[in-house]
Amino acid sequence: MSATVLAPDALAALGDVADGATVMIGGFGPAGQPTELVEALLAQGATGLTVVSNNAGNGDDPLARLIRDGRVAKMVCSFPRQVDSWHFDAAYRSGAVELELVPQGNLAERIRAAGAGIGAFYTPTGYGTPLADGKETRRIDGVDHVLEHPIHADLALVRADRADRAGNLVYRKTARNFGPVMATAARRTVVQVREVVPAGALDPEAVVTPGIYVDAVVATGTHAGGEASA
Amino acid sequence: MSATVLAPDALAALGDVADGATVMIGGFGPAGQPTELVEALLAQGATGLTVVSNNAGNGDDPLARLIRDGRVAKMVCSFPRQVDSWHFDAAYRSGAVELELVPQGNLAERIRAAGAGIGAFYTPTGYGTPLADGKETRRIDGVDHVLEHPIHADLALVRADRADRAGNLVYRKTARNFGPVMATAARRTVVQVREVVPAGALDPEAVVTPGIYVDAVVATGTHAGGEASA
Amino acid sequence: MTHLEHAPRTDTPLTKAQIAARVAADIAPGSYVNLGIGLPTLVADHLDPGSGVTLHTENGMLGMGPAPEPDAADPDLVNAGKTPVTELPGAAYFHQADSFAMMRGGHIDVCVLGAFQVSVTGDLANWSTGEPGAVPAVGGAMDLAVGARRTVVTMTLLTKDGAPKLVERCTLPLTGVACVSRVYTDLAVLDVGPDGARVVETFGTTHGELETLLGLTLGRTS
Amino acid sequence: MTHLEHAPRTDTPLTKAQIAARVAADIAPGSYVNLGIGLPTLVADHLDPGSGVTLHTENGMLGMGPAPEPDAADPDLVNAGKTPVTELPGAAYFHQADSFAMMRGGHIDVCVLGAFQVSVTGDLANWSTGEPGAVPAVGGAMDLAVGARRTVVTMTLLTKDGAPKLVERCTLPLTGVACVSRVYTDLAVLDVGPDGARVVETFGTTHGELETLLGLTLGRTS
Repeated sequence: MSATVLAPDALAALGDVADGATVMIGGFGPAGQPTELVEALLAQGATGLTVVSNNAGNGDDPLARLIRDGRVAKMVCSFPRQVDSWHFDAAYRSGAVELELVPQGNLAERIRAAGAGIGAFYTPTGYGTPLADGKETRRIDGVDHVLEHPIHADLALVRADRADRAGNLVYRKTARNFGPVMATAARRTVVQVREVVPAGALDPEAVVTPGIYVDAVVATGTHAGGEASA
Repeated sequence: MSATVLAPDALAALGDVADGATVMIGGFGPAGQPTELVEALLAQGATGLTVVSNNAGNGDDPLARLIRDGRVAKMVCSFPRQVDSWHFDAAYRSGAVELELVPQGNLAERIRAAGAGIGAFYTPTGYGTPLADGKETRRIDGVDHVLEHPIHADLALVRADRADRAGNLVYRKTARNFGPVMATAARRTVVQVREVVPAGALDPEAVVTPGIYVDAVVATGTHAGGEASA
Repeated sequence: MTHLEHAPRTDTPLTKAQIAARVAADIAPGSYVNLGIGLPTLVADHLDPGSGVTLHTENGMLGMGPAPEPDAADPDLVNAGKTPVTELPGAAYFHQADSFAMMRGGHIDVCVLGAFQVSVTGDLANWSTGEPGAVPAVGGAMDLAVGARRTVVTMTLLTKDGAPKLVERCTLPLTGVACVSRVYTDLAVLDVGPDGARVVETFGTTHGELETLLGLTLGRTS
Repeated sequence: MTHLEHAPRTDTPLTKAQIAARVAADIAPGSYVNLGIGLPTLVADHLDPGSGVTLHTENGMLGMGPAPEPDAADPDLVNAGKTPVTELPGAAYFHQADSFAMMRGGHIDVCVLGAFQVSVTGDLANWSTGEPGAVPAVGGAMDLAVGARRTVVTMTLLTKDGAPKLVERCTLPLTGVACVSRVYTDLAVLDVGPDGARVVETFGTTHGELETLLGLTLGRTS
């Protein structure tokens, strides 16, 4: 990875995204969703995307609009159905979007494996269920396991709380969720933060995502719920 | 795991250790070595131990003395040979101690796998080398991998910098090394720290090892190099 | 360690709150506990604050506290059901891979889940009604089912239509195989496992009536 | 991106410092770099501080700085050779599994290693002399060999006894297979890989002399 670039706005941070790209989008529902970056992806125009995200949009949030606008060919996610996941539900029922449903812990571990250079791993989660249909299994120490493979991406969009100029990140409460693992698993990782601070201003003991994983950072001045930062 | 116990001294923290137990000992050379806890293990008397540790003792440090005294039947480690690993060298040459040599990253990942409930994993590290002799291999996406299994332990001895009363830990600089993964991989994890602070006194965003992994803590009042804490 | 002295004693079926209290009575002090969405969440209201039970939420936190005052809700601090929670002293945050490592690795003492069906051998079905055309969603259900040291279920014993939810063999898509050890219901507490279902306690019914209701032969706990 | 304008130009074999400088000249600004123990460590002295190169040490740190003043050594802050180092602004610490995930996952741009032998196809032998009865030790060598985007080697081209260390096929126990892409030596810089060894640059010798010395047919970089 090269040194982290501080971008002037979300669209510049995003850079080029090819049609057909695999894009990881952080967040667990609204918590930790990189709203401004997904807005930028909407504006950027790439289509035929595979989106890896725990959920599949709420209401008319940018991820939901990406699906509504037919830009997403496939969702890889653990919990697409929400009370307000109208756009995904419609696209799924019409066959406009393909779904790979992955148990949440397997999703996280498969993303981690991609970032960690692990070729595949055996997990007990999902064994004997429809989500393991057709997958290789193995009994290890008396426990049945399923072989799962890494999920790599071309691009990861992540929301953190603060970044330093070296690209180191800290998050805020449960908004941390998928950000740290997604940041490791993509060829390019773009992060929106509330604020950027000088190198050395984050405690090196408390850095959650080291800057090596971060290609571009944009300060959006917003945090949870989109409020302007104090 | 039950709630973390604050022990009055290292021997009390250690508790019972059975002959033949597998014991993980943190540290990378002297950095992060839980000196007082290994001293307690020396005093406690268990023998026939399997010790999992990156190194195999320096000079007459407590781990070296454990080996010298014939208490260790097997070492699982990545770098036993040091300029001053006299006791290990002698025990190895005489056949008194068995050695399982594991590449450092595989050692860390196998320990993590034990803590994370992963049954086994494919790693590229070691493929085609003598350390993969007899191990199952698989070509995944054009890269040759070796199948590696978790390393579980009965007991992990870890040195951290501070603990809170809930057992949450923070470490200091590169002394962090194996502590956080070893803490997850043992049936019982015992930690020595410089000081114990009230619950709530550690930043929840900066906790490295959550208290769920910690069974007992002892404040030794020492940090790196054994100096008394200020 | 069970605390039956705190258990509700009724001659009538338990309310949901009473089921939750009955589950709470079985949770040992100092335990680390994950509570599923729905009925299991109510268990938190019945845990003695002095018992040192720590709540895990799989979206990345240990030391989860109760819901905040409505005007104090923080959108960055939510539970697995995506509703606002609070942070207790001694809390810690971690990312998804670490959170599910904690779950899968057997570090959580008790996981309390809801269910559509549980089999007498402990198979669990709680993620899909199997309805064709329904939008599927699994979340952390499969990880939670197999990961904790002890997985228990809270549910009504019958569906709204009166069909048993404790069954010889699940007909709905499975969440996990042989993962549930105890089922807490309005009519009874039952242990399930390799030896089949055994009645621990009944509420407003009898062992025989339960067998008839469920169409199962039930053992007794010794 | 190479920076040949900074490369040493000599008509004599390179000193160790010159080899290190030659390696440093090939490291692109902004790179993340891991330097092995021994000769590779010297590369740090030749990196332009303004080039934004970040050093990784596999015992758990990014942003490693130079050795401290002797009386400022901190036993908790050491490199992979267990010698004291310092922390630069923007540093971060992480545990061993995360550190080797960073390495194995291909996030380090360049890893510079020492070697006993390198084969013309890039096999590396650098952890064991194969001596019977020797106490073996591998450390992170095998992880470093296969993990970085680009693994390069610094070594003298010949052993003290005059035997070639660049060989058709390694006779010592392997560290990794087909993992090295370039070898920096006192007599030449050579690329190795699927097409065999190719001379990039010579120091105080010629292409033909090198072929004789090594007993190999060497290609030329285009």
